[in-house]
Amino acid sequence: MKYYLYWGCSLEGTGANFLLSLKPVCEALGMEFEEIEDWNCCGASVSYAGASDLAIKVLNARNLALAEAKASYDIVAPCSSCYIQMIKVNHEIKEDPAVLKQVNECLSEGGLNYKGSIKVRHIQDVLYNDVGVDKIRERVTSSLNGLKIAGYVGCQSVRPYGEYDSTVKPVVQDRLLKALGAEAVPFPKKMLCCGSGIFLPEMDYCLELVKTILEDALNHGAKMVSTVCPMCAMNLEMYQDRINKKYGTQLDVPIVYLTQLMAVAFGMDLKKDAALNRNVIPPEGILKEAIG
Amino acid sequence: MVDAHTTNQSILVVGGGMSGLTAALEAAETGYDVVLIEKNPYLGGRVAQMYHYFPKLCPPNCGLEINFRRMKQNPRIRFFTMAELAGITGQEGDYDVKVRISPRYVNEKCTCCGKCAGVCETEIDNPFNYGMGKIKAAYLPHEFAFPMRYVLDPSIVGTEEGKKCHEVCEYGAIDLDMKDSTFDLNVGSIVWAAGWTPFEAEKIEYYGFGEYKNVITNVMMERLASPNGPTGGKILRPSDGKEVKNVAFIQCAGSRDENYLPYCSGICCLASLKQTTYLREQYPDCEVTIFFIDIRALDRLEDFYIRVQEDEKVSFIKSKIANITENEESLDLLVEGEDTRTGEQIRIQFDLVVLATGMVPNKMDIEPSPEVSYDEYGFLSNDPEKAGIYGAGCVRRPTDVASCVQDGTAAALKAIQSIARR
Amino acid sequence: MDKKTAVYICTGCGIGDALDIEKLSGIATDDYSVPVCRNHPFLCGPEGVALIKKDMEDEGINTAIIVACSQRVNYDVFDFGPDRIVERVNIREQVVWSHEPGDEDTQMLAEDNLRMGCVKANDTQLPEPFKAEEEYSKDVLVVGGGVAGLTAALETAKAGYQAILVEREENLGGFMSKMKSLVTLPYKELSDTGLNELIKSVEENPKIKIYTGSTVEKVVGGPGLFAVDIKSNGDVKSERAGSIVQATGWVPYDANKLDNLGYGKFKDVVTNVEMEEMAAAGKIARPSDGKEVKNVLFVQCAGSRDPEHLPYCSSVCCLVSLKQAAYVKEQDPEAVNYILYKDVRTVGQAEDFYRKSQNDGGIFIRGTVSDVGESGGKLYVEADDELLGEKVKVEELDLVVLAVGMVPAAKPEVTPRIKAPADAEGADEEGMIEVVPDSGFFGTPALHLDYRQGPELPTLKYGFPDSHFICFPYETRRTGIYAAGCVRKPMETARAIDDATGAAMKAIQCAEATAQGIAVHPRAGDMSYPEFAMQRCTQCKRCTEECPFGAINEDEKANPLPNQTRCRRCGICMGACPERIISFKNYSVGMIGNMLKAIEVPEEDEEKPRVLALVCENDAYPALDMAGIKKMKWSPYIRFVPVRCLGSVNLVWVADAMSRGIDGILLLGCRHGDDYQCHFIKGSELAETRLSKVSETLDRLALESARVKYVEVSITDYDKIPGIIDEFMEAIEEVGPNPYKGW
Amino acid sequence: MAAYEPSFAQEVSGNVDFGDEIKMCMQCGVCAGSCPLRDHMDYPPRQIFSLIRAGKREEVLNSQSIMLCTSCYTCVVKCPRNIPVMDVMHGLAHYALKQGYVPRKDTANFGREFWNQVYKLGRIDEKDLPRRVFFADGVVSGIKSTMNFMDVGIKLLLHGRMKLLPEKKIKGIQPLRKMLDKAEKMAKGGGVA
Repeated sequence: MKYYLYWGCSLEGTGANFLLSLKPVCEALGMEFEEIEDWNCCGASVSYAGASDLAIKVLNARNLALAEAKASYDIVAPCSSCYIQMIKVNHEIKEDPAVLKQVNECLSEGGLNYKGSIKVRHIQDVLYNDVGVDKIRERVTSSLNGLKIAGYVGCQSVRPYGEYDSTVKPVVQDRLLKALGAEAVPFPKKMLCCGSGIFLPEMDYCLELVKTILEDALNHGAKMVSTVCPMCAMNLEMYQDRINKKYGTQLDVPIVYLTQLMAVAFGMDLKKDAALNRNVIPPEGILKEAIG
Repeated sequence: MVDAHTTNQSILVVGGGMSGLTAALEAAETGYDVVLIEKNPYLGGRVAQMYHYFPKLCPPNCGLEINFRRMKQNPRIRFFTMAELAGITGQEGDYDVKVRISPRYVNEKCTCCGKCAGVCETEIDNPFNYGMGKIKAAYLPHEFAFPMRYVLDPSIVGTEEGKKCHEVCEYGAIDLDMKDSTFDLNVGSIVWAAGWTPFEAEKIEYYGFGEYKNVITNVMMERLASPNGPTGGKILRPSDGKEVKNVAFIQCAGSRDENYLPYCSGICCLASLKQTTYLREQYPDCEVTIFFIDIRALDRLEDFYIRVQEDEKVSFIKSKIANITENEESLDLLVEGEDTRTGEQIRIQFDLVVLATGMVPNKMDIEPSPEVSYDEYGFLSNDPEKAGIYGAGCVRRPTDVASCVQDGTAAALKAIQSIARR
Repeated sequence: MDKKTAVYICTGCGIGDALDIEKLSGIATDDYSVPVCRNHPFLCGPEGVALIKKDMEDEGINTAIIVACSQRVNYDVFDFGPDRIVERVNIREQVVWSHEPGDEDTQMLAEDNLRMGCVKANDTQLPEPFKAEEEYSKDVLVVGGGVAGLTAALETAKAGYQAILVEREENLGGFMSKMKSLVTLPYKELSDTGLNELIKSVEENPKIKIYTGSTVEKVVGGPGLFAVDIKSNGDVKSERAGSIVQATGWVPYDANKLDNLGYGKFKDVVTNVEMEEMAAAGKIARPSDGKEVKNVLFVQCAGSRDPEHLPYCSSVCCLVSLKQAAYVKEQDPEAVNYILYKDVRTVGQAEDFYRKSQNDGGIFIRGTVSDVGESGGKLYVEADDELLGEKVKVEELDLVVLAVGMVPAAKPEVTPRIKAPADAEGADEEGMIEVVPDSGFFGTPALHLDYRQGPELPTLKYGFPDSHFICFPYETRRTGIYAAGCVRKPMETARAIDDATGAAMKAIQCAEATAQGIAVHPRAGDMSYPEFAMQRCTQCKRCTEECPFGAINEDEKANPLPNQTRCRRCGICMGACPERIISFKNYSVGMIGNMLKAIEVPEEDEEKPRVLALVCENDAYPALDMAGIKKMKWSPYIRFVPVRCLGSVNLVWVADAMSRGIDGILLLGCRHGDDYQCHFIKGSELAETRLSKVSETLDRLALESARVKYVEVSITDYDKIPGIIDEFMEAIEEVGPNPYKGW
Repeated sequence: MAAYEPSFAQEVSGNVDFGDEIKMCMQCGVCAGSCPLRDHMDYPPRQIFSLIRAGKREEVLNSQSIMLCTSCYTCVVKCPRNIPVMDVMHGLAHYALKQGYVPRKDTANFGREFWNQVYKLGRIDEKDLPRRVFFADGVVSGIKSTMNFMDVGIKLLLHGRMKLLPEKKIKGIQPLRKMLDKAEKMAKGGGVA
């Protein structure tokens, strides 16, 4: 099972714990990765301020074209924003061939061309459909023993195309959590947006969203919240003290990446592989307790 | 074995609902031999499950009773229940048709004395009530069932239970050895009046049907209001049997939506207005809110719309509801959307939500498929180039009962023409 | 026929356990000296039926009284052919399933039912079909040559029947000949009207006789026997027809009444009809100066859905405006269409054309017009925009199109006045009176029926001669005459075509049934018909006035002139007649009277009251069966007698019953009023009115009017039946026993 | 009283990315009802569309809503007419900024800086970006905002979630810029400045 891994900008920084945990976990499950050489940023969700839709498409098409030129592997994008930006290009050129023509006209400026053959997959998609929960369950050596976790799916990992999971009531992440021995608590707000790309500039409004999400998780007995998106992780984790200040709450919920939990359940090194030390709100205690 | 001798001068009508019954009766009363097949164990189709018709608020059984009487006195019609179309070959004027009959396990000797139900303990989800409430596995589909004859659910055939039913019957009416059977017909023309299926509301995930007990569909509402329904006609919350105080109707639940049914289902507006009157009649204090995009009450039906608007406990909000969430304690439902006339956000708790789901036409699923054409939504289009098989009623367009009867009558003449041409 | 009667008592379904069968048979053999009386544990089973058949063969039994289940079931099992009388006595659903087994009152109930059955069988004659002297016609007269009329004629001919098509105008086509294009299934694009092909196939069809520039002057007779005078350029031709389809179409609502929308004030405010004509003529231009049209605004519901004008929705105007918006775009892709609407009503697949219209750039504004005006040679429209939440103004308009609605072509401008019947109130000094909206006088001449109850089809609210029934949209109050298309109700072309096809079906069917001498819906197949013993007639006119189907005419001396082929066999005339001169072979005042008399009335001291219930056999009777099937219980003192329609209840029965000591009489019939459910339209209503007049009779007998009561029961009211009965029994309890007992 | 003026609708449909999709809106309001930030919007999407239809240029291009989109795609998923509501909002925001309107200052700065960096490096420097955003309105407010976010920065730094070395340009930055320049020229309303 060989893939391109397109981790994008944040997984080298604020999302480091995602990438660090993802690599060993996926290797353990027999996945091989190749980097798209000289990849560029996907433009995330705020570039529209400075760029036209076409420019953003071209930006992503470049990555797709670079990949296509070398091999026909699927691209795995752990970051939801990267994922959505790339499949969007694929979807729109499928709907309207004229778009592909436009895009290629621009790519040709840099001597590139995209045929539209490369599939883009979300990490959840690959884990669920290519690897499968059974294989993951088999790999579990230290079960999370019913640890109550709220699986936060967020938006862009499934919406709008719902390629591998429901866009309204997704189940994949919960099933993966269960495979690790965790209990995925009911979590009605698992699809409420955290503010995503405009969190920083619109913090006043977005804190409220995060508060709603985290409180919903806690009300359903969650000990921690799992996620598969660096933006979600950032927004949910970094500002809890501000929310507490603003709303007089006592939020202190660890936000962990699904892959970190997998690393733990696979009995890997909590530091080196699970990168738990990189979480600002430490999940280590709870997890150790869970795996006993 | 079934005596179904027919000739290419006969007409086959598929579907024993309002459209099919009408087509069959009109043709027979004009002097043509008709064979009517119906997949349910009783005739009457979808309307038999309705409490009242709009706008007269009269019971469908009233008209059905007349139609059944017309059938009883007319030797030209023969009908088969639990029968489905299994194949068609040939062309206009000369079709060979295969009909499949599923076993009823009760023969014509049944006197409806009810002793079998008496000894039967197994209960099944009542199909007549869309699975709301249970019924004995030896059952009369409903008290107006025509033919008036019991049915045994296959689940008890070959069990002790089945034997008990067999033994208790004094009339030798229970035949546990019945098997699937088929028979052939030769007919000159065919009327396809297989009706419609309610749109699967669970597909609209953000409305939570199937997940939230107190979100129901409009067809379920008909059963809740019916005296022979699961609650004996009292409209109660499915979750806890509580009386309702505040009910929402959500129009276009699936219809007029390119994600589900791009077409308008035609009847849901009036259905909800009608069901509003059920509620208001039972509960003088019950508040009703109807969320709509456009209210489509054609011709004289506008009067009915006005009548409901005059009720100060009924409010109309122009909004396609965006989300429903269940309150995990009270099981009430939070309905969210935008009131497009004020621009304000709607966040209202209701104790019951009724989804006005639309109609999905029943297509002919037989191999090889006969020469008929459908539109992109699966409605049968009566293409003059392809005479011989004629759609009637909701297989052609989503529409109300009166139009179905008109259409069934028209289809009868088309079917007769196919024969007259030969 | 010479009757040989036998009684068969079924002891199955619990009957044998609940009743003393010996005693029961005694009633038949001793009291009514029926030669053969047998019982069988499973009468509807093969042996049971064989038993009966054997008697019929061996003993020549031709009248069988089946004492078992309700006549609603096993109808086929107990059918022994047309030349044998079968009388069903219900002792299952309405006796043993709904009363205490082994109780003497239950036994008495069963016995009374049997008594009535014996009497009924005895008084029943086998009906023979009605046969007129003249030969029957099966031709179909179609009035109106628009798309509905053309379709009706063509579909009739295609089925092998002759059609006579009468069109007022010189050319066929009706309103459609004014139309440029059509929007119809599958509602994706504009399509050709196809009118020319339709007209061509009608004109080329040898089975269709066409009269253009002609009108129907007079229609005499009834189904199968219609004699029609057709005024055709000057001279009058006569035709014979078996049935009639009225497809006289519609007229647009008079826009002159819409001056608030600027019609008549501004040249460039036009109706959708004028718009259609403009488009059909080839160019859409500003009427004021013939200049090009850049901006158009369509005002929806112009006069429709408006209590001041047409309260109803005209159904087609939304689609029509979207169609005309498409014309504008076709002519000039740069042009802008505004559609000012209340609700966009593009039902079914027509939603696709709404989408198309939006895709073409149509601007939809939900709101109502507050002003239409002119500035600088251009029109403007002010409106309250519901969704913008403010007043808005659309300026620079070249054309404002008023989507006016449909008025049935049969609707008159003024309510006609007629010579008032003798005892009518509200007549003016000339003895003229304004006619009730649903009488046949309502309507501008289209058929000129020579009917006592008026020259046209009765109409419903708003002047449409539509059916009131949901289950029976082709129900008509003038047997053999069916409305089709927009005269019936506003409908788009696709619907009008289906409707006309259906109407043709009904017309053919009526002609066929009439020729066989049998009734059409709802008593389809019934061969019996009313016979009048004229010598006893007092010319009271009740029958001619009360027949819901206008079947009975009158001569100048007010003698009734029955038209049997118009008759629907409800027996309402029979109920109306104070002289009891009207009767059917198998249904008569005398027969029911005798049945009542057969009921045994216990002495007062036995404290067993007796109540008679006359029940509508269409709805109330099945409801009673249901109550029985549900094993509900009610008083054993009540006796049910099914009647064809409560309208056939003759007051003399009340007198008869009362004078025999019956303590109370209950009438169970269908809902009447605006949402009436009576299958004979007026039957249940008439019954209640007559009953209100019964008090005189009671007073004459010095009895309390509380002894007689009318109750509305619908077929699904079975759960209410015991309550209704108990309540009435209590009331009777209060007034005490009928003093006439034992006389 | 608002005068309906089709020219703005035409302007939008001609120059705004996905702007021509607006005409399919039947004003059902499902978008407005689904938006996570709806309570903070002056005009939720459905109203924006009706304002455009009515020709209210100023209201629309000044509207806060068009820059309050969190890109969660909920409206896109639910729209019964399959209008990509989110993309329309982005398109409008982009167009508004180009026309010199600044609906939401911070988001505008953030978005612009984000794109500038993409254009400059081909990637995002997570340290550099906020700084640029903070200082977009001059030194004083810049320092304030920076202090304001010190805690976050420090936390990230301490937990090894801040790339220490400054982000370098990707190798193919020059051709990438060529592509993007071309795209801007070809883009809808590319002519409009």
